[in-house]
Amino acid sequence: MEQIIFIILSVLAVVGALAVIFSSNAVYSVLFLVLTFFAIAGHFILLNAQFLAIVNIIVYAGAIMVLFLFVIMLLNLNKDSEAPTPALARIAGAIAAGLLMVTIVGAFKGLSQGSDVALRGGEIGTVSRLGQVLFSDFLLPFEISSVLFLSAMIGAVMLGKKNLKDS
Amino acid sequence: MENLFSNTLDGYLFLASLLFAIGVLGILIRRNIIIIFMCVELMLSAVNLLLTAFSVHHNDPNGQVFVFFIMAVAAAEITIGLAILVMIYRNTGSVSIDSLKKLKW
Amino acid sequence: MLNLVFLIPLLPLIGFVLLGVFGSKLPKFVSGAIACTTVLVSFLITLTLLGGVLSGSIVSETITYFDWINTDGIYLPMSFLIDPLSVWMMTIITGVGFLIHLYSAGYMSHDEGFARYFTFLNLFVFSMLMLVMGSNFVVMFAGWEGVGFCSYMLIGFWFKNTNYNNAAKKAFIMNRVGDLGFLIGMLLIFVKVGSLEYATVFGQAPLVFESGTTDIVVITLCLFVGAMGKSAQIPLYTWLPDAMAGPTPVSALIHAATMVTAGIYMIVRSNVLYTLAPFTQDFIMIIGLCTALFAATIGLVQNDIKKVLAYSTVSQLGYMFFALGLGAYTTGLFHVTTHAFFKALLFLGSGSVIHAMSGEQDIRSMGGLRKKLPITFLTFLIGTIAIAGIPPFAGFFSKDEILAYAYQRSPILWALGILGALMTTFYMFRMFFLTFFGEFRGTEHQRSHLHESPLIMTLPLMILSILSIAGGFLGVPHVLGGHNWFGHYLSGVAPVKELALDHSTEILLMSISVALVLVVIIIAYVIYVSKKQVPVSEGSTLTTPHRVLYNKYYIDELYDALFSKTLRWKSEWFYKLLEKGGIDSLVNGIGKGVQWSGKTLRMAQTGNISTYLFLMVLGIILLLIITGLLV
Amino acid sequence: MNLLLLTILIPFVGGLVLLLLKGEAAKWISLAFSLLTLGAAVGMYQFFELNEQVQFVSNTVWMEALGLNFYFGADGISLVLVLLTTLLTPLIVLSAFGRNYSGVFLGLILLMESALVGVFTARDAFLFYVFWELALIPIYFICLYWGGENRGRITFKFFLYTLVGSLIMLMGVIYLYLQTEAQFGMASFAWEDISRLKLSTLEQSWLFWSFFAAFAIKMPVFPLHTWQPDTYTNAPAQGTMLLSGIMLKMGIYGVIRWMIPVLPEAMVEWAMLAVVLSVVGIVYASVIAIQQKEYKRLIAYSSIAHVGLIAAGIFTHSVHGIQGAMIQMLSHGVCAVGMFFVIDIIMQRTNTQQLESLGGIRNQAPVLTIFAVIVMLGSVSLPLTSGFVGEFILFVSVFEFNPYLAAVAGLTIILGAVYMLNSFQKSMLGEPRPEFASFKDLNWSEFAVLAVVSLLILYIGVYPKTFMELSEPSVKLMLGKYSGFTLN
Repeated sequence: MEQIIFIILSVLAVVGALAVIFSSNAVYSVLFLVLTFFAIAGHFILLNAQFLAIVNIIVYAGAIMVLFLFVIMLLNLNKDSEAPTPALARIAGAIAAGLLMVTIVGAFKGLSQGSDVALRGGEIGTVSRLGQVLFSDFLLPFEISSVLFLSAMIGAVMLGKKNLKDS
Repeated sequence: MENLFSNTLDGYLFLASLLFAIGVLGILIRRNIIIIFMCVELMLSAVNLLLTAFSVHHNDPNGQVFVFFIMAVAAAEITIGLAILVMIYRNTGSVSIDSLKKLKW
Repeated sequence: MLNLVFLIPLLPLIGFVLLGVFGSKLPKFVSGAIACTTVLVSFLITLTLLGGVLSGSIVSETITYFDWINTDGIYLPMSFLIDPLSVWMMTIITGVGFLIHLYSAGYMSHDEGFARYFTFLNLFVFSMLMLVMGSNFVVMFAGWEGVGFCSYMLIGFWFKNTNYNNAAKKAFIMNRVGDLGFLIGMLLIFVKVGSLEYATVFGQAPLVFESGTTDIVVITLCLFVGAMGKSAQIPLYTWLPDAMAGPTPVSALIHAATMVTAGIYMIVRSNVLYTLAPFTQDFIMIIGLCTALFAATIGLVQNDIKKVLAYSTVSQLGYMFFALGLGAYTTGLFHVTTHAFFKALLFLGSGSVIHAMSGEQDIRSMGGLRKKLPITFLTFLIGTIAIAGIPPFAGFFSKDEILAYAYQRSPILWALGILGALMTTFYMFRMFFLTFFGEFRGTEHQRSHLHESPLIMTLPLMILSILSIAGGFLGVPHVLGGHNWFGHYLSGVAPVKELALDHSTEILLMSISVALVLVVIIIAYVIYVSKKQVPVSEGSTLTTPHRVLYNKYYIDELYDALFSKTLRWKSEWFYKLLEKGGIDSLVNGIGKGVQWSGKTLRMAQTGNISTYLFLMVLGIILLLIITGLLV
Repeated sequence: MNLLLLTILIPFVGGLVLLLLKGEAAKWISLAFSLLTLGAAVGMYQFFELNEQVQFVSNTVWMEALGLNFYFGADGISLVLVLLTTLLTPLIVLSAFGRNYSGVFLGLILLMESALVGVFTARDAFLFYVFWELALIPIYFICLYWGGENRGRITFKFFLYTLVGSLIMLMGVIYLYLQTEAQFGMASFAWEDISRLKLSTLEQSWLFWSFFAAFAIKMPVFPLHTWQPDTYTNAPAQGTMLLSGIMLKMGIYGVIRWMIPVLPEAMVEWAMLAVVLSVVGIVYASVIAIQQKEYKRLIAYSSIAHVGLIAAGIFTHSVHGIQGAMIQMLSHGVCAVGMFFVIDIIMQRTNTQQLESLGGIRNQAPVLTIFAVIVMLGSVSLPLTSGFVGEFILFVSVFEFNPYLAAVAGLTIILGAVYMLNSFQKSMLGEPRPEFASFKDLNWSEFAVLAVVSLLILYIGVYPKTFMELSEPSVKLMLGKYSGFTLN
């Protein structure tokens, strides 16, 4: 059962990902990426990482992707304005990406981390368990990340603002 | 072999590698900066998935905390990145990375 | 007596410092007085020393003043050695030196550099005294170089004239060539014996060196190279004739009486070493004889009064080395003494002539001067006879002694020696007759200025002519009823060589040489007085041998081509090819290479982000593969 | 307070003060500071005890974790060089009196003095390195801002050249540092620790060349000398005096202090090559000097020749060689300052340093000529001037090492006379030139500098004992030949 769900989710994720990079319209790409994120969220649930699954949907699929859509709309980029990549570059890219995958998989195999035991997350992925870890061991990084957000916010405002002289 | 297509650690390794490679492929063949950004997100997600899988494998919540932080940082990064993108578009009228050729001495 | 020794060199030094610092502000009279007085007082002190030596109260005293150089086995004190040899040389230096100082006060009285002249003359006396008084080789070397420097400054005394400056430079550099030999000789002695003190070196030498071994031969040859430079022997003699550019009293003091005899002094001083090296002795003998003959032939045709004297000096120095080479050290020094007297006299006499002729030095423009310059004429005549070797004048005794030793070695050497002596006689009398006899050949202007020199100049002439007459009696040989006083005087320092000729042979040799000399004088008289022959003027064609002689065998030109030009050429070549083209361009090439590679590698930075990304991915792949391989 | 630290600090403070000052007062203040420093150095001389001990020691922790200390101390060798530095600096400052230099210029000279004293007294290898590089900074600016034409390119070359050398040396220093940790269990840069390291011959050889690179470039030894003539020619006179008078002694000092005791086997093993290079340099530079047309460049080449002899002496690894080098360093320093100052005076008044367009100056300036002659005699090492003593002892050392090399090196006696007399004749002698009719003889400050230089030349030539007895025990210690004391 779990294996079937795993396969379905995996196919969804991979197809979504491929669609992201191959669709010519940026808006479609965004939507396919959302699909991929949902599939990954499904994987998180399968691994009993409930908290991450929710965060993934809210932050990634929700907030970030909406931001992407906003930008695309704002800049009116839904039409395909992209110059076609040369065929040679595409092939080279494909080979490079394929090589990368092979080497990564090979490297992991080399580490012989693999096992045939199906992964079933226990209690560690629950909100309460993660919350405990986050607010005890990782309190300081957590607080610092708020500073990061603040600076990102200010930075975005500063960058997005049109130059006063121009206006 | 069937391990690759099941919810074992090997399966997640394979899936994550595949997603990561697709992300890389996207970065290499696309010229649109927005798409490239999305591919970066895709690669991050692949890593997140792998981290979670290892976290479960080792029964250690730290891995998942890490994923949480990655998401937080990614969110901040995207904010800034998109703001820069808007600036670039305003200045060059294009979102193609080929419009940025000043990156040399 | 000995506690005043330090004053002997110090007084001229004080004179030098006083004149050097205040000279330009003092009146000429005061400068001259300072210079002469200091040397005179030194002379008087030296005379007391001489008295001490003669009375036997001083045999050999070393007086140490302070450590000059002292480090880890190199111990060179500033110390003086007072023994018959050094005292004798000091007497000549201060005595003749004083006379020449006195003469200079008159000779240079019209020169604007009067004080400067005496500054260096005093410094010269100081250096020369250091040379002979030092108790080790390095102090001698100090004086040795010091006199070279003074000679440089005095030859180039009239520094506005480039030729004079070149002559001065040539003298210094040629001396330096010799000095290098001297230095290497000293170093070799130091390495072998471990000391440079005379007492130690000469005491140890017979124990350290076996007679005729390479070490001792090399040492003595090196030292002799130094002597060649200083005493103008073949091949380092060409500076001496050029050195006549200096004021005439300088030529008398430095380039005739004292400095050029330093080489002979040095060899006599180190006679212990030379006796151990028969090969070097033969070498010295040959060089000396060659120089004597060679210089004499050149002297035959020279027309410059000072040049003739210069070549005669070179030739006489050759005689002295000839004597040393024969092992007759005391005889060599005896000839130094008599030569100092008559050659100083001749130079000063020629100075008097030049003075009267308003600077003219060419004997073709002189003539008939005996009436206008009677004292000069007389004293010059005495000097000429003395150098020709007619008894009982000084030159006869010393030269005859040399010839006797030569005959003892081989009659051929004796014959060659006689040949040299005859040539000397000929050119000296040629010059003498051309100058003082016949008609006056100069300009009207010069004729109207002809005058005898003042007393301050003639007085030294007279004193020196007395010495030239009587000087020979210091060493009357046994055959003439004497007992070679001079040889005995020096016997503590240098052994007197046995003269094993029987008396009749000796008498015969003397008679032959005197007779031949007289014949030559008559020939000269006939040619230059009776026939009134005058050497052809500049520009007219000469016969080939005459031309070769007149141009001094083209040795100067040869040296110029061989050394000066080569050196200049090498210098240019080193600078352009090796320095700029080789080493420096290599260094700059490294710099340029770095710049070039920077410029070239910069091209990899296309600025195209997709390229960067692609390369980055490739890099990651490579890294992973490498890690995979390593694990 | 420790006199040695005062000798470093007074010029340092003075230099900083002067960087802010302008106008005529700066000259007097800089002179005062340099004289104060001289006073401190003379004080050191007064209180110095004649033995091999390191005196005036001052040791303060700098970075404890790295074992770095502000460790200063002077033995005889250091003291001689400190005396040289502090003697020459007032002269150099005074030589700038008649020129239009700002307080910054004089300040840099004083900073340089401070760094040089630091180099000569640092007992800690890292501190030595720091001062070594520190000394490069003021002279860089002096050459860059006050140099002649092309100064940018030439100064850059000089800077890079010396920097490359010192970086190679730094690697050696770090290696030695790591070795102290391995051998004594405690990492240290102190000379006492480094000099008792036990190193294999191979290690020593590598270290030898790493140190040689830095020191040989600084001296400079053939064939690493090509930065030197350009730099000397282009630098302002005071810069040239600093460079040749004092700075090149850093290299020689470095060999004596950091190579001879630390790498005794390599010093013996590579002695032949080093001595041959030095001797080749002597002849090579002498020959090149003969045909030089610029006065300063000629003297620059002569400097290479003189230093070549010093280098040959120290690489013979003998007491004679080092003692000769010590006295010759003094002599060369004094003569170089005198010589370059004479040239500066001539250049200042005639606006040329081409030998061909000079001449007849003796007539206009007899006093200048007298001093020029004395300095020249020092340079051609006439006995009883300073040059002879050192040169003689050096010749002895090279001769003991190899007679043939000594004979070749001896050519410098002849060649030195050739180029010095040539240049003297071309510049000073001959018919007076009408264009130099207004050539003025020395003013008081120039007179003072040259008078002191001349007196020093004669003093060192007649009574070198003053300095030689200072350094002798330490030199023997460096060579491990001191009877009462052994290394470790």
